Parts: sequence; C-alpha cells; structure tokens
Amino acid sequence: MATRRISDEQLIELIEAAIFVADKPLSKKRLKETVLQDISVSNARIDQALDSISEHYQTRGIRLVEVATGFRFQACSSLSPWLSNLWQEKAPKYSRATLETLALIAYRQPITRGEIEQVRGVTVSSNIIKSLQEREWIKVVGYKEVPGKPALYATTKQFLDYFSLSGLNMLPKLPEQHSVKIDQMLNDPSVREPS
Amino acid sequence: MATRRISDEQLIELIEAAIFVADKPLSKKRLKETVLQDISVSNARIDQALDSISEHYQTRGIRLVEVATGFRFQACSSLSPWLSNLWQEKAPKYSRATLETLALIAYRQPITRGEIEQVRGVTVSSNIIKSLQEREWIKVVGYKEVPGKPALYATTKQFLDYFSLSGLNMLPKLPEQHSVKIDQMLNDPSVREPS
Amino acid sequence: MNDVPQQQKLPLAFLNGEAVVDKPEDLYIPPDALEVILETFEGPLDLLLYLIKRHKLDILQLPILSITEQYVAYVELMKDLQLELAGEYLVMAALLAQIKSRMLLPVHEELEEEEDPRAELVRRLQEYEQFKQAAENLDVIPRVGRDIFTAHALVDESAEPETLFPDIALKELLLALGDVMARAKTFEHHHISAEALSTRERMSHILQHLSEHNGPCVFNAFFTIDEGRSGVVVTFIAMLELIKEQLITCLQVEPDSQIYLSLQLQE
Repeated sequence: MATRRISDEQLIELIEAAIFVADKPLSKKRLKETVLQDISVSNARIDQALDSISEHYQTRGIRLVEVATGFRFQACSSLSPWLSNLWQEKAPKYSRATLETLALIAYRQPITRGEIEQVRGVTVSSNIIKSLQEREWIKVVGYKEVPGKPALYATTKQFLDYFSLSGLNMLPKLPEQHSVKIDQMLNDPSVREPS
Repeated sequence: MATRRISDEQLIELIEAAIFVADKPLSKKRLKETVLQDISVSNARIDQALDSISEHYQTRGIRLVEVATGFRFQACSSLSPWLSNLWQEKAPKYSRATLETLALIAYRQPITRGEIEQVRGVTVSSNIIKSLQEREWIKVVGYKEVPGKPALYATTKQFLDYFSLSGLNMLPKLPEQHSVKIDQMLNDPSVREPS
Repeated sequence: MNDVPQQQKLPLAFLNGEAVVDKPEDLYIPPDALEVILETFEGPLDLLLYLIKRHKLDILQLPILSITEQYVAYVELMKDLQLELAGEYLVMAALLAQIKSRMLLPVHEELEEEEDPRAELVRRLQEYEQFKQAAENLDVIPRVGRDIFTAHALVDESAEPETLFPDIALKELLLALGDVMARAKTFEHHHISAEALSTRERMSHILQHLSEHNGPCVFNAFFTIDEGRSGVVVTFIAMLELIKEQLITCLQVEPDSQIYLSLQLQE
C-alpha cells in the first residue's frame, strides 16, 4: 500500500485520465482509494496536480469543474448551442386530435380555433396548436372580425414542402359531401366563436 | 445553412468538446451533420483541427484515437492498470461458447447459425446470438437462399470499436490449418493404427 | 494410456477452490467434479480435442481406437451420472464407432480412391481447433471496459437535445378529416356549394401578404398575369370571400383611382 512513487507529470496524467474515464464526478477521497491506492502521494500534491490540470484546460473546449461530489470535465457552456445538435429527442407521435386539427386547417384555411372546435365537436387544446406552430406547419395569418378577434390559422410553405406539394390544390381531393358539410357547419348562424 | 464562419481556435474547441461529450465515437460525417451544421468549414480544416487536437494530447493522460465509427478519446493504455481500480466490478468475461460464436462470425461472415453449429459441433443457444445482437456486435445482414432462409450474421462497426480495431483486417490472423498434411496422412497406410 | 503431463496444464475447472488440471487416469471423478469439468467442454469436438492433446498426439494421427474407447467411457459416465447430455455427444459416439469399424476392415488396394474413414472427422477437428484458438486470441485483444477506458466530458445543462418531429403521411391527414366528418352532424337544410381549395389557399396568401406589409396594398398587386384567367378568378373570389368574412376591407379614395386592400382593423 502507498509505496510507489511517481513524478508530478505522471500524477497529472493519471488524475486527468481518471476524471475523464470515471462514470461520475471523482472526489479526492475516491481518487486516493482507487487509482492512487498503491501510490505514495500527499494531499498537497494532489491539489497541485488538480490546479495544474484546471489551468491547462482554460484554453480548451472543456473545463475541469468541481461539483458537490467531486471533479469532472464539462464542455464550455458557450459551446452548448452547437453541442445540443449531437442529441436528438423524439417528439411523441401526433395524436388523432392533432391530425384532425391539421387536416381542418389545411383544407379549410384560414380558420379559427373556434371553427375547428365547431367541426370537431370538441375543444382543441392549446398544446395542439402550439406543437403545429413549433413545427412551422401552421401560422397565424390574421384575426377574424368577430368578438374576441380570434386568430386565423393557415398552413405554411414548410407544410407544403414536407408533403412535397407544389400548392394546396395538390392535396388529395376531399370527397364532395365533406366539403359541403364543413361549409354548412361553418356558415350555420348558430355557430358562434367561443368567447 | 453552413453560413457562420469560425476561427481555427474555435473550431478546435468545438470539435474537441463534441468528441468528449458524444456518447459514442464521432465520425467526421456526423460532426458535420450535427455540431458543424450551421458552420461553413472545409474537410481540410476539420482534418487540420483533428490533427492539432491529436498532437495536443500526446503529452496528456488521454489520447485522441480513430476507431471504426469515428474519433474518441481514451486513456493511455499504460494507465489502465491503475484506472481499472475505479470499478469494483470486473469487466464481464465472455464464455467460450460466446467467444467461439463471435470468432466464427468475425472470420467467416456472413454466416448462418447452422454453419456455426456445424463447426462447433454443438447447438448455438439463442441467448448467445441474442446477447451479441443486444451488444450490437453482430447483426443480420441477409438471409441465405436455402430451405428455411436462415439469417446470415456479420459483425458490426461497434464490434470493431469495442476491440479498438480499425477494420476486420486488423483481427489476429486465423491459426493455420494443415490441410495439405491431411491428404498425406490419408494416403499413408503406415499412419493407420495397428488394431 | 500414458500419464505424461501435458505441456499446457490449464485448469479444467475449479472444485472447492482447487484447480482440476487433469482427469484421473482411471476415469474416477467425483460426480460433481465431472459436472463442472463437462461444462468446460464446448461439445464433442472439444472433448475429442482434449483427449487427443492428453495423449500428446497430433490430430492428424487420430488414434481412433483408444480415443473412441475413452470418449465412450466419458459419455457412459455422463449418462450414469444422469447429467443432461447434449445429443451431439451421442451422435459423435456413434460416428466414432462407425469409423472404428471401417478402420478394422482390411484395406482394399484396388479401392485406393477410398477416403480414409477418419478424414472428415480430422477436418472437423482441425477446423474447430482453429476457431477455438481464434476465440482465445479474440479474448486477449484489448477491449473497452477491461483494457481500454474511454474519456468523456459532460455538457452544461444549457445544452438541450434537438427535437425530432414525428413523421406523418399525407393520407393520414385525409383519413383524419374523414374521421371528423364522420362524427360531425349534418345540416341538411342549407345548401352552399363547396369552394375550391385553391380559393382557401389564395385567401391565406392574401391575408399573409397584407399582414406582412403592415398597411394597404394595391388591388392589382394580387394578380399575376402568368396565372392566366383562372388564376385571376380564384384571386378575385378569394378577395370577395375575405370581404364577406370581414377579414379585409376594400378602399378607393376617389372614383377611378387605385383600389387598396387592407386588413380589417380592430376598432
């Protein structure tokens, strides 16, 4: 135990590599119990080595940081916007409600949320509208001149691009009775924008 | 797309950090598709940056290495004996059955399970195949045109990464078979045992 | 059977902490030890290779008579001990017996083309030995987690993963609309003809154009000659529809002057 001696350079190499390969932050205590268990080295030398490593990385893309449970290397926060692209998170599949909302906006634009609700017979949640806007498939193109001035939604060029359509007229034809029915529903005087 | 320009120093920082934070080896292709997607940079500059990073780490505890699927940092192999103390559990040992199956797939790919069994003289358990697939060391690359259409297995790039091999040609040479001698033996009546 | 120690005395198994290096000559092996030993064999070819090596013999000189005897003795023992014996061991025993009987037949000089009965087995043993060695070689290559340790750094919390949006097919959109319509009530008492989809699209374009311009736009600017007559009609119907829906207004300062369109302003 604690019998081998190593040079400062070797100590730096070893501590640096240990922090890099450890699967969680490495404390000085754990460093001494594991990697340095057979090596005779004072706390002061360990601190010196850590200082030297920390200083060395000041000009690199990563930094040595001390967190509650020990030391770890971390990418500079200024690089985060680029590094984010390394990970992709799968958004959940679209619900039936989302697809129906999108279909109504595509075939009956410009259309208000109230009108979509009128045809669907149920409330359209804000999340549905938001997720379609985030995808840049729909956008607000105006406000309807009725009480509450509801937003009018329409599909975007990105929406057409996604489905490789040159224009909305390239959308699959809606069965005639469907179009008629939608128009009837929306023109019915009993239909009111929800306030 | 590809509009921002960055300095050589920034490029080095970004690539270095990206390789460090990626959860698997990072290829130049993936680097360009993710981290560098909005940055205008030539292949030559990327190569230069990688060279510069590689050189920088020559004197540190870790090295930049290129494996089958891309670049990764790994601790200097001379430090491994000390670093292995960081884990209480020893790295998993693989059974002879697993290693023999893997060796047959590595050297004889693409190969069916029946062909593996032929050489080994015993049934290959489904668990072995399954666990090798789960580790992403082997994969089905096709089906053999014989009755039953058995799956053909081959090793993956992840398998090469795991063994730090840049290609299958870096595998140790197969031990020689003395096929010539068989025929000699066969024609030599003196080899026959006295009964 | 000779009792010369093997060159490579690798333990066959560990029993109560002691390495079992060689099987005792008389084949007496404590039952649980045999079980452990047999588990170290990867099948009949492996057991045969072991027996051949034990005699310090070359595979090419496969001494079929003594090997068969020993092999059968092991297999019998396994059966006596009621170990679960892989079927392959019995198949091999039968093969060895067959080769043995063929070997005992006198050699017919005229049938010199006849293959040595051991040939196929020798080939298989050689091939198996080759891959047994390859597996051992594979086991000593430095590998990640045992000899190679990869270096990683974390990202700052500010790095959020990029979102991958779900894919949908165009027909799903049509199906979804079909579903809505199937649920919707009918209003039989009205009859209004359907507008062509292109009108709805044009309505969106006009609204978009006006909201981007932030002020009135000249009426003529909405028509493109390239679109021809039908394009002009579509645009005009779209304007009328928007005016009817009170989404836009139409202005003309004096007769015969330019007509302007603007978004209906909030009062």
